[in-house]
Amino acid sequence: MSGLEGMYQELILDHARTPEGKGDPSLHPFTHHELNPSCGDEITLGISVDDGRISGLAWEGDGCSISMSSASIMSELLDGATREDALARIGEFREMMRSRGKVDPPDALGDAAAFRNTAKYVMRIKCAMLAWVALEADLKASLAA
Amino acid sequence: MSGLEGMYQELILDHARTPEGKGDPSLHPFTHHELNPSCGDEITLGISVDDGRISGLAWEGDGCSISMSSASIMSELLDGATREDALARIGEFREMMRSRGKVDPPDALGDAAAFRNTAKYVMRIKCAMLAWVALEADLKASLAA
Amino acid sequence: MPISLGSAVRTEFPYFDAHPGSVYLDSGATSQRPARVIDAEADFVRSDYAAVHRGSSMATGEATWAFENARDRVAGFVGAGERELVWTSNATDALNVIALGMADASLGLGGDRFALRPGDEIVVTEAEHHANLLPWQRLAAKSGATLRWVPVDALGLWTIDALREVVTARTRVIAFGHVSNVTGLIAPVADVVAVAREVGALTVLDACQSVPHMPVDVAALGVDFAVFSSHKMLGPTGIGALYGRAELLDELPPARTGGSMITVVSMESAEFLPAPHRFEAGTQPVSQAVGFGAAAEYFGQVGMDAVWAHESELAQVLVDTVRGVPGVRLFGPPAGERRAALVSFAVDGVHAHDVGQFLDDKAITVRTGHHCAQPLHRALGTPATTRASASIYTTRDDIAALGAALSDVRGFFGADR
Amino acid sequence: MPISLGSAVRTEFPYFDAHPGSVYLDSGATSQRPARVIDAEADFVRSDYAAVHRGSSMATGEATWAFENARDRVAGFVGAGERELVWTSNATDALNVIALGMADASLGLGGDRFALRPGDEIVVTEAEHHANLLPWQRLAAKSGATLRWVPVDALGLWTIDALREVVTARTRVIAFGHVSNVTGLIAPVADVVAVAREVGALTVLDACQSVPHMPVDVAALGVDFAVFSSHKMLGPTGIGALYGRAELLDELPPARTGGSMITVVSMESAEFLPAPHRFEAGTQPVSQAVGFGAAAEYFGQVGMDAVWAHESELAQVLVDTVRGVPGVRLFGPPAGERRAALVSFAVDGVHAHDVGQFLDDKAITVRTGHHCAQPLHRALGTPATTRASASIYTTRDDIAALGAALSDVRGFFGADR
Ligand SMILES: Cc1ncc(COP(=O)(O)O)c(C=O)c1O
Ligand SMILES: Cc1ncc(COP(=O)(O)O)c(C=O)c1O
Repeated sequence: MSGLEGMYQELILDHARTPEGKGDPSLHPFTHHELNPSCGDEITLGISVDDGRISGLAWEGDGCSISMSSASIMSELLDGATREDALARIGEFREMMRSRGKVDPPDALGDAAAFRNTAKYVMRIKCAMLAWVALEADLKASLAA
Repeated sequence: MSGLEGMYQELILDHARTPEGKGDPSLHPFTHHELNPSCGDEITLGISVDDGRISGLAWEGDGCSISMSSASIMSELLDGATREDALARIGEFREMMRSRGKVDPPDALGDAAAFRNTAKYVMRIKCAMLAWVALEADLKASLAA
Repeated sequence: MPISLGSAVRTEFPYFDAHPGSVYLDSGATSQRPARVIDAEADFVRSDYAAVHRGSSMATGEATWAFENARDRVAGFVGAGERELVWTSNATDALNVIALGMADASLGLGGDRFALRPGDEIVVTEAEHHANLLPWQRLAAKSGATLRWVPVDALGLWTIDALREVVTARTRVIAFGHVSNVTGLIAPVADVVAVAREVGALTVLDACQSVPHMPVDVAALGVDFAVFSSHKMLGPTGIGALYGRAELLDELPPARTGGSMITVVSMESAEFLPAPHRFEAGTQPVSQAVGFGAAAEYFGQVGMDAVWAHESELAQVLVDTVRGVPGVRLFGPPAGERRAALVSFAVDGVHAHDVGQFLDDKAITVRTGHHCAQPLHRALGTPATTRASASIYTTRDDIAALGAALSDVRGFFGADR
Repeated sequence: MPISLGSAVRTEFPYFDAHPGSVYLDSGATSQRPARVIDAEADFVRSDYAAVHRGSSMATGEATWAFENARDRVAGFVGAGERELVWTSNATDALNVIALGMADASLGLGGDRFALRPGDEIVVTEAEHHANLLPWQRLAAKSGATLRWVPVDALGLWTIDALREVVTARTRVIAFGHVSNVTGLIAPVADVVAVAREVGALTVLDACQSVPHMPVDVAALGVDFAVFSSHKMLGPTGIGALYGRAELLDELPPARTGGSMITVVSMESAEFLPAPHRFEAGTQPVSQAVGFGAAAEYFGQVGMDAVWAHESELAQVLVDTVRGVPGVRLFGPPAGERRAALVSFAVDGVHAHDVGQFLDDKAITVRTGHHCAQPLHRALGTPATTRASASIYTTRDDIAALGAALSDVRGFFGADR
């Protein structure tokens, strides 16, 4: 699998074309806007939290296929997760990306493991991280609330 | 004659030790202060002009042996000269210095020809020029008056 | 001979040895450097390096000579006088030197002719690089002046007529790019200068994208200030240049202060040197100046007429190539019009970053994003474009490779499904 | 081992190959560079060079990595966090970034905690380099604050007690040199920081003459800001560094604006990135950062404890040597006291320029003049001094050569007649 095919696996392109979790973030109490200033990719992600669990999630955004598919795959993986689990996954995802793909993704990351190849491209790490950073901010806000 | 002995000829060192033309510049109608900011050398040179001729000249200053001896030798050479001659000598002196010593000094420069060796040291050209630039400013002011 | 410039000079650029088969189409962002430029700097550092303009030693003398000689070369290359060229850290810094100096003047720190007052106007275009926009926004905020701008159309183009409508008797500065780094549009400099003179406004030319590609004579153009960067013209990073007419530079307050730019300093006040040194506070980019001078000399030897002949042909090849790919929208001047060898485009259904990544995989380096021109991209209706830009070493083959790869992009990403 | 540092490392510096037998005692002005620093930069330029932080290509990725990795190295070398180190064009520029940012804050352009008002005070010492004086003079002029200073004695020295007398409850900034570039005095940083904290003033440390010569940990010192220059620490010209505590840097307004330091830009306004990027407008000194990083790495390998051991011994040798020459007056701390390896002196009856020229003729490079410290020289009672300064490659033989030549100066100029 060449670098390019590894990065743009069919799974990723599918999610980019028909993303999960798209919706109106403002319907949820915790929302966060995240921007990648170097390319203009942006996402606004809203969540509801009940009993320490993500009970609702919606996002809107504009960006490259990596940032959009990453938001989609994350939504599928973490909608309904406990706050604890979600934060753990975000940490694991960040570690995989920061290691530039050297750290083996744990099984718990599910389809998100597909971004391991993206991690080799330093300029794209922020694209893949965009939605995860937004979710982290929402979760922290929900903790403080 | 090594570079150093060429530069610091006995003539130059003598003038530096017992300079000609030192006096109170403010006794003359045309005065100019000139500073070499890179080293702090400075001179204030005053002249009187009668009938198109330098009829009096005095300077005070502080600086290295090159700037001080150059003021002294210039005073000796140009006190009493016509404005025209003085400006011509200033031009010739500048040309000799700017050429980094390559241009042969004309006989009219007299002892000032001794600075030809200084011209090879680019950082010292301004030292040698200091008094001459001040005199040029005075002469121009006297023309405008 | 012109069109052979690309491959003929390529062997002089070590980058292409290190990356055989690679296609570098990002010279608009930064250019590669010929060996002689790299060597001129490294040789200087190895054997002639010493403090400049300070002290009296021979070493200092030699280094100062090399440094000032480089200034003469770069100044001569753009038609500036020796006192009219100030070293800066890049073109952005050069624009800030002007705008910050005018802000100081507006606060009453000298240089009265540069003072702006509420009601005064600064005019830019909507196509400007952020470097030629933000410093003016800040100057407006500090002085109470108003920032006005010439709008662009959906292709990113502005016209002299539109500029005339924006300029008024209160316009004090007109700042504009000589060549747009997004559209490749060449500004009608003579017309802008004429408009500025009518109202007594200063002209500031962002010449970043023109000086490396076409003959530029700042005095003949008649602008008051101009800026450009070494790293876009085969020279080192870490140095740029500000041109200003000597009488203006002697009066503009120096925003950045420190050593080597003063005459007399007390604890309470300081007096400044005349231009250019009054703007050069602290130890200067000495070896970078030597490299910059070598780059100007190299361009001088090739001849800017030859460079421009080469690049204006490549410009049309670029336009034809990119326009020929289905699903690709090209911005900037229409085919056949005079323009620089730089094209920005959008691929329907594929984000610019993905386009860039795809090309990168084919060893084609382009630039993706807003190219430091967000307002312009808002007018283009897309947050990001892909840009291919040429230089002296660019060949028709490079552009053909771009065309071939572009044809596969939409298929790869399934954008044509 | 410490004292052998000089000759042991000398072969690594091409300058000494190019100038065999030459004595370089002007490292306080600018240092020579080891081959590995020159090569690190040249290799990067030859093969890895591309735009940084813009676009998505692999080339950009690699260049960005090299650039940010260099930042980590330099930051780590002085104990700064990765977000706490800003590239500037030199140390002078770094000081201006602080002072100009505070001027913007004072005008209401953000960063309220940095705003100065009439009656507020800025404190410096009379020993400061112009780079650490003029920016504060200008800030005072713009904001209405008052500039106050700690006086020096006839040897050029100031004391913490004198500083305590100058600082008041209105003091907002204390800016001071870590090591004087004229006297070699080492400032009592911990005491100054304590005084500053008592009154809630910010501390700005000019670390130009300390970072290249002794272990410096800015976090441990507790200063708020610090600045230093690459070219004085074996690295390239064209780059310097500003350290600031992250929470301060995130709030200080960026005086210089342009591309690569923003998040969202419209024609009317702009938002800025967090530190360090908010201060890095336009294309950065990319290859210079790589060279600067290599210099920091080199110092790290040698070990700053070893460097300081070497240089504090040389300092005493310098003092003893120069004091031993009849008719020579030495400024700075008396013999035996802790000090940096840098001495400034006056030769009775011979102007500093003539001393420098005489030494130059003997292939000894020193610095003559006011060393960008006119007020200090006024206190010393002489407009110019001669300065000899050491670095890692300086040997006892260098200093012996200086001593021998100095003994002949007065005779040559007939000053002893
Ligand atoms: C103490 C001190 N501060 C500031 C500077 C200015 O450094 P730079 O010229 O690199 O900006 C110097 C060097 O000239 C210095 O010695
Ligand atoms: C048109 C234009 N202006 C200004 C700049 C800024 O140049 P620099 O980044 O070298 O300061 C650039 C390049 O990025 C440019 O293309």
